[in-house]
Amino acid sequence: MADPFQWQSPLAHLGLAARSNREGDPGDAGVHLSERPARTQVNLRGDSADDAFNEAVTMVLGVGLPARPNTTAAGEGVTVLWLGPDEWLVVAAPDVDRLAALETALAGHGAAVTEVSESRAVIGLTGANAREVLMKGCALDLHPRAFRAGRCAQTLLARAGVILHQTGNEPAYDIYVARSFADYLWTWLEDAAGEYGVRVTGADT
Amino acid sequence: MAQSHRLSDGGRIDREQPLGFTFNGKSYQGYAGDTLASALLANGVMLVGRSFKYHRPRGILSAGVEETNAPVQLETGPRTEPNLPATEIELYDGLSAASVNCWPSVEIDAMEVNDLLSRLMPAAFYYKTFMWPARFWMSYEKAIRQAAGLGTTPVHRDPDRYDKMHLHCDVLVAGGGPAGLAAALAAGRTGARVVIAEQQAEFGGALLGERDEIDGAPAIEWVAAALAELAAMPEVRLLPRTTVFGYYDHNFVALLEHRGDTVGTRKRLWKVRVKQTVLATGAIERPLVFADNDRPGIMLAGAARTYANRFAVTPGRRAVIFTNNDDAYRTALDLKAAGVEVACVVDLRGDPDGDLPDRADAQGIEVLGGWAVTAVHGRKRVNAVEVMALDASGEAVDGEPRRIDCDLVCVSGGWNPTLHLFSQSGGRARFDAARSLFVPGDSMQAECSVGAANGTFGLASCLTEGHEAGAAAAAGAGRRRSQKRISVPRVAETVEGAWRNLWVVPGKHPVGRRAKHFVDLHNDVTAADIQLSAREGYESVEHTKRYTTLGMGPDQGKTSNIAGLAILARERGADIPDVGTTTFRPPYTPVTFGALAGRDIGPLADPVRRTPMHHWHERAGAVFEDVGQWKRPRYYHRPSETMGDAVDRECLAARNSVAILDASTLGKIDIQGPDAAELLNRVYTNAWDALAVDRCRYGLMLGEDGMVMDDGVTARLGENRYLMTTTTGNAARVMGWLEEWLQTEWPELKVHLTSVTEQWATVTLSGPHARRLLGAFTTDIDLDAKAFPFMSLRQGTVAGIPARVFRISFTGESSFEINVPAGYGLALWTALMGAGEKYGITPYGTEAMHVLRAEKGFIIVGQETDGTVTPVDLGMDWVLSKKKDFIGKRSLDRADCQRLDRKQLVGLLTEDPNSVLPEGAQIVSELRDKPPMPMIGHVTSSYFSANLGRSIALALVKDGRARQGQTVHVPLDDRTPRAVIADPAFYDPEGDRLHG
Amino acid sequence: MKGMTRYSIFSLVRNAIGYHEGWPRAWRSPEPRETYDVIVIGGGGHGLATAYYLAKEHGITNVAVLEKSWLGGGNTGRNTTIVRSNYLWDESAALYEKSLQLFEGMTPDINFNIMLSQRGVINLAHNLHDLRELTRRVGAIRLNGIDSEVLNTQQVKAMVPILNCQPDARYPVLGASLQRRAGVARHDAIAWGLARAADARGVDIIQNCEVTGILRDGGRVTGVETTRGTIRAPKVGIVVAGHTSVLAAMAGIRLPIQSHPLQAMVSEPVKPVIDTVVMSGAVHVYVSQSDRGELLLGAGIDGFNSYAPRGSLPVIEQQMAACLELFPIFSRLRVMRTWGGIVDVCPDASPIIGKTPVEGLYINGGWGTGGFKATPGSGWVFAHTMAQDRPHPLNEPFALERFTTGALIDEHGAAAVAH
Amino acid sequence: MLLISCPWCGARDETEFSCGGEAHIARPADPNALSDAEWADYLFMRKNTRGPYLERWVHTAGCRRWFNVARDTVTNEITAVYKMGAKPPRARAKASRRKR
Ligand SMILES: Cc1cc2nc3c(=O)[nH]c(=O)nc-3n(C[C@H](O)[C@H](O)[C@H](O)COP(=O)(O)OP(=O)(O)OC[C@H]3O[C@@H](n4cnc5c(N)ncnc54)[C@H](O)[C@@H]3O)c2cc1C
Ligand SMILES: NC(=O)c1ccc[n+]([C@@H]2O[C@H](COP(=O)([O-])OP(=O)(O)OC[C@H]3O[C@@H](n4cnc5c(N)ncnc54)[C@H](O)[C@@H]3O)[C@@H](O)[C@H]2O)c1
Ligand SMILES: Cc1cc2nc3c(=O)[nH]c(=O)nc-3n(C[C@H](O)[C@H](O)[C@H](O)COP(=O)(O)O)c2cc1C
Ligand SMILES: [Zn+2]
Repeated sequence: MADPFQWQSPLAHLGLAARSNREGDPGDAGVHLSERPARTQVNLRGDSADDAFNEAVTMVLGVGLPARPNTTAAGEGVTVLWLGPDEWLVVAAPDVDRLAALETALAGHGAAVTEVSESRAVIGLTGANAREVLMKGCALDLHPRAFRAGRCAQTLLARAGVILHQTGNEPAYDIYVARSFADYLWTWLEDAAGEYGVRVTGADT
Repeated sequence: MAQSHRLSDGGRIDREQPLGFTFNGKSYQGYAGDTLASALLANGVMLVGRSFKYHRPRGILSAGVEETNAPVQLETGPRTEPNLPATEIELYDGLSAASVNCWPSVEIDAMEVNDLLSRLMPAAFYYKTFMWPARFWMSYEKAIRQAAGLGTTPVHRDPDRYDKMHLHCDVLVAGGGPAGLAAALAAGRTGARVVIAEQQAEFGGALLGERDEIDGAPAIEWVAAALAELAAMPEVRLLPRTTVFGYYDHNFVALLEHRGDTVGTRKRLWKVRVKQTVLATGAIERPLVFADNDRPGIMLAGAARTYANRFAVTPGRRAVIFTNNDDAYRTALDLKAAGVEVACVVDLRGDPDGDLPDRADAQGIEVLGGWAVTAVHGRKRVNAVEVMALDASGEAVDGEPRRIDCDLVCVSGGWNPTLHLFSQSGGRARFDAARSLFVPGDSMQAECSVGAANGTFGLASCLTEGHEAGAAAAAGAGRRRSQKRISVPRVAETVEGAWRNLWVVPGKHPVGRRAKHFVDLHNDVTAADIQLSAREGYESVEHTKRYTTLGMGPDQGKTSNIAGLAILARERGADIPDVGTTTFRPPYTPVTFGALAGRDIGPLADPVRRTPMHHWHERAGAVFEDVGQWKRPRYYHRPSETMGDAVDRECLAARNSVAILDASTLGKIDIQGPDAAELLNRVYTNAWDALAVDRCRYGLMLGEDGMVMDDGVTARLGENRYLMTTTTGNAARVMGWLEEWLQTEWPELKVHLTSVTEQWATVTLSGPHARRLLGAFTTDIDLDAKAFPFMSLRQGTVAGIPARVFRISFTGESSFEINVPAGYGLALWTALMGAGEKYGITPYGTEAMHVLRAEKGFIIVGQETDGTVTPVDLGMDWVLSKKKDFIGKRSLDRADCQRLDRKQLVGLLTEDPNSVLPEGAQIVSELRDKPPMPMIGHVTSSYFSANLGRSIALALVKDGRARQGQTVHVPLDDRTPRAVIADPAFYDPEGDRLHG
Repeated sequence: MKGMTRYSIFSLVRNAIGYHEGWPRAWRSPEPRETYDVIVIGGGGHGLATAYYLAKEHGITNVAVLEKSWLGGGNTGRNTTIVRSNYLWDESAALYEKSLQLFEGMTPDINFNIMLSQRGVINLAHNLHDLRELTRRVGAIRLNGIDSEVLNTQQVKAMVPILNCQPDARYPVLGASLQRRAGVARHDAIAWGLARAADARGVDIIQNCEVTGILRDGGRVTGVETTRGTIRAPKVGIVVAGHTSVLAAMAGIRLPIQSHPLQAMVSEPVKPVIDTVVMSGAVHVYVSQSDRGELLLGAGIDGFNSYAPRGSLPVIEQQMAACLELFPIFSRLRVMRTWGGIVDVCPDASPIIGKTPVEGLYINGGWGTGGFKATPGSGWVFAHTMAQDRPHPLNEPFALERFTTGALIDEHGAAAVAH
Repeated sequence: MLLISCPWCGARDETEFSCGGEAHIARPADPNALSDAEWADYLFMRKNTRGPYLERWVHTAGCRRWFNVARDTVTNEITAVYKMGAKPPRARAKASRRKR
């Protein structure tokens, strides 16, 4: 493996860790932003109607694929996000290398397992005004009656394609965005959150 | 400072908070709660503007958004804003405003000569004049342009910020008057998500300016209670200072909130997806059309009492009320109560007999029933009116005129429901002939109109209607009806008589003679103009509008449209509904550009995409080029170098030592499944069955029209797995294209696609030292040319990083494309840069890349092609499979694609080796001394090649391949270089270096 | 044009004395007759120009123009009025140049001030690709004998000082093309002036007369069915812009046309801030200032087929953002009105003008987002085509057959919209 | 602005989708068997109906799936959304309620 110090997160150039230390106390900032730590992201495609496929996946991940659109399924150290009728994103901590296992288990199931861990930055957005910030750039109905913890959606945020995953009802969100858009989207989020007060928080695992 | 026209008590202004302001350079004082208009009136300032065309003096007409006469230039400097109606500007301390469209001042305006010349300027006169001599038109036009326009544009960048928010709700209530508040309450009580938007600073609507009572107390107390209840509901959002300005398809409604915040957001655009809309937008009072009805001091009756009741301002000392309805009697009563002398009520109706005239009578106010105002005296301010009795027909006046001194004329021609939003929603207005007004017809979307907006003018009925609509809307949005009994507040209903509609008030002279009868005050459109347009055949209401400009000003005809079309109907001898209305379009009131753009400006104007190595490039002096949304280094600038020097240096390095390119932006698609090769067979022109694992192949993709769409190298990663690369600009398009075919046409193919463009950072090493440099970083990949031949790939590690290395080349040099997980891109890049120092490693940009590939005669899609070029045109027949079908194949058989004289790709060598042709330059075979000259093609790529020591170019030339060796001409502005048509492969045509 | 009262400063003064009560109708409002020599369907600029030139150039005056609503109310009445002839391909350049030349002589020709304002049209280049395309275009235009020039950034800045020419702008101005003879013309004046001139030559302009069917007899057209009855003619021309497919379908003809909404908007009137017309096809900004002071802005098309002459808000938001990037000082100005028109877009962004498989039936459509500038030229060649039953050399390449042979005239260039 | 119900993701704003034009135009099985005119018909000719229209859309910013939509091109009213490969819903007997 390469020297881990060489690896750079998509937003490494912004020096967020330093900022998060400097900014200290959360105070009354309405919005907390962070770059979420590296995760293994695996794009999974396959036939959800195929029991064997489902079983194989459940076997490896310890959790079944979410069949309902815009939902997620969480297992031990792994979360699966629904992306489409035959497409999911498997997210896990980087040390859990289930990629190979998935590949092996799904061979012959007409599935496609593709590692995309480096494709997207994940931005954590929490705080009392987190929802308002999203409302500035996202046309989804994010009201708790319509979108809650455990829901996810592929949508547009400020003209960038994102996967929005609500992780908590505080509310808290993980925003997956293509790596090349990460700098832009971060800038946009900070700008949008400006009126509520922004604090950059450390990447908590 | 004295506010000469301010009442000592009452009103909704805060006398504890005096605010200083200036208007036209003079200082005044008003109070918190004032608008600029009310503050000016409080100071006795009535003359505020000059009209658009004739520059006639104009005073404040209204107390709301329908204002036509009082656009002002607010502030100066970067925050200046033209054309804001004084009635819409909330007063603040230090405000400064000025009249527009007058010079040198609003008091003395040089352009007032236009009024004297107005006989020569009827509607649309410009279409009939300024035609001779024809070439003078542009000079005439220059003068016209200088005269036109109202305020001035700021000369600075806007210092303020704007933003946008999306919102979803069960019920949107537009308008916060009694009807709207009642609707919001009823809906809110069900727990529905309710938004209520009110364009004014305060909720309450008409009630703010009236002396109505609800439940036996001042109506305003009911408003306060309603607001308190709404504010306590967690799912209700109250948006004051927010105008609902656009009603779009599928119940999408746009709101503009004025926050006025100079630090945060000045304006916010709300984009609301609504389940049920309640339109409670009220009604706008109609003025009356009579002789010289535009004089300062003539004001809408409702506005006059709003000024008195809400702002504690008397807009005049001695008033005449001129009306066709009972409502204006409220003005008479309220003004009298405020201490204004009411000279008389001039009522077009012979025998006014409702409750209100009775009350006026009881107050001792003189009522002239069946009379009309026939003349207005006083140019910059009314000082008297002449009134005459109407004859029995109502078509003429007779008898002796009576002169009544006054400085205020309060006019009312009835009320028009504010149908704009209803109309925008697709609804068609229905004409209520009995009352001569347009009311909402059938709903086309999930909306309903209530209160005055629905033609319901009694307060009690407004409240009932509001309540019912609010509850129904919540139910329609899926909320259960509230258990609580809704008690509709009690209001004593006043009996009001019918209106008498005389669309043009008869006077001493026929319309169009002597006096002017204004219909549209904004655009100076008179009744005579409308008659003229009908006379000349511009009789469709849409023609009349455009011929006279009726309703085309910033107010969009809020006070003029109905009178205009009634006059037109009369002129045509048609009924009003047969004439029809013009179309209401968004926005309801003007919307600031900045708010529509929101924060999508400056650094956020359009997302910028950056590669993992972007910041390295920046530090290394890269000059970037935009490719789609990507920023790509075009070349790396060094002090004292020109761009040409830099590109030469980069090109030489690639051929003589080693050069390094960030190719991360290329599109990459992971293709998996047993039918992957079949998919490739169908979308690429060549055959893919025989490609071995770990081998790569170039592919060309056509549109179904046979034209080149994209190209790139695809590698076979495994038995059922391929990696396709696309051009940078087409990455998303190609991915979409493949998905489209798979999903819509070939669902039977077992293939899955995943975009991995962003997963990999791509570093290309090119040049004779590339292998040695890379060799230092990898132990598990045998880089030997035999072990790792051209057009193959290896997976292993580079610098300890898991990598895919491709031996492909766009430069024509021995070259390695190293793909590593994006997070390692920068690490790999810096490692290679460090170790490459001893070879003089040189980063190169897109410009050098373009030169290098042009030396080889390789095409760039989008540069050598433009959507009209086939593979045959490019001389790439070798890539067309004869055996199989592929997308676009059939189109190549069409007659035009078979033409022999199609443009073909060729090389061009200028006679002067130092002369670089401009890219895009046109080529002729025969030079004439002046155009027209038939063109045979154009230069697609052109560079100075440092490696060849001369310029080279690629071109598309008619029948080009047959012209090899011919000399052609490239006529430019200042010179006409000659060039010889050559083979496009200029450098190493055998490709030895590639394989080496 | 015997029957027509001439407009001039003298007639204006004369009529002023009579309180303007003596002006005659600009055109008659005749009842439709049973038969005509030629029926032109569509009372937009192109239809009226066709009728006018049929009468003027070919002596065919027994002509009816059938308009379903009010004349000039289609796209003629809702476009951003940009006229220019700086087209890439020879075929287009020739046609649009013919049109521009006709425009240049039109005011005296029809005795109606069409306010042709040759204030120059600037097309911006924001990236290297744009720049290359621009050079190609300008070169082609010039070699076709049409005026056009390339401007560098400084020259653009000098002509349009309010344009954001900062090198770090999101849409940097790397250069531009300029056609000085190009500019704007008053849309309504063109429709009305042509209507008046055609009427004076005997053409019947029949408004509120919708064509609901096309009558044929054995592959020949014989007339039309309308909301005001059957009207017969051996020659019928379809000139209905956004509705081209609808009318063609009535005669069983399929077309390669898609109808899309296209939006435009005006600001409140302000004192002059911009003299030239500025276009950026890449980001869909088309700006000019009218003689009344309003800024007139065009947007991009809505991305789906529609016959609803209104558009979506996002198109305008995007347009505005790009507009402010180019013209930051417009931020505090206000939009007064937005509207849409239905444009008929061909796959190659070029029109279809010529004969159809039905004898005696002719078609003139597919002008998409850019046919206003072609109004007189289009009418001129179409009148020729209908009168002679064969295309004029100028419109020969624009035949429907090109979609079969593949000889498209692809004018897309960088932009999907070509005002 | 349209609100389009993706058969999978549910109702989303128009901005998340791209329109792919007229639906149910199948690629000819054997293009070579067609005359140039027939090929042109497949390539370019479209109904472009005024009124009820069947068209294809793709949820570009969402699940990236293609599907069919029945929409009235005058009112923009969407009467049906159905998956790729499914048969179009039977034409509504009653014409669209909303006439503009
Ligand atoms: C917002 C916008 C901006 C534009 N900007 C420009 C620009 O800057 N420059 C430029 O050159 N072009 C521009 N265009 C394009 C230009 O407006 C059109 O190409 C041109 O006006 C078409 O003219 P026309 O006479 O063919 O069509 P229209 O003026 O639309 O006339 C067609 C007429 O046919 C009538 N009709 C339809 N069906 C029937 C029927 N069944 N029976 C009878 N009559 C019928 C219609 O009512 C209509 O009046 C723009 C278009 C729009 C919408
Ligand atoms: N007797 C008469 O002749 C007569 C005539 C008209 C009105 N009235 C009285 O007026 C009142 C009518 O009550 P109502 O609630 O229907 O109307 P209203 O006029 O009281 O309230 C309408 C409100 O909507 C706001 N509004 C309008 N358009 C808007 C938009 N696009 N966006 C946001 N806000 C907008 C206005 O600012 C206003 O506050 C009653 O008191 C009625 O008696 C009487
Ligand atoms: C060149 C041009 C300039 C226009 N200027 C104005 C204007 O100053 N004021 C206005 O209200 N509308 C203006 N319009 C828009 C028209 O009012 C109208 O919206 C347009 O002709 C479309 O018609 P419709 O809205 O009735 O469907 C203008 C339109 C065009 C084409
Ligand atoms: Zn979806």
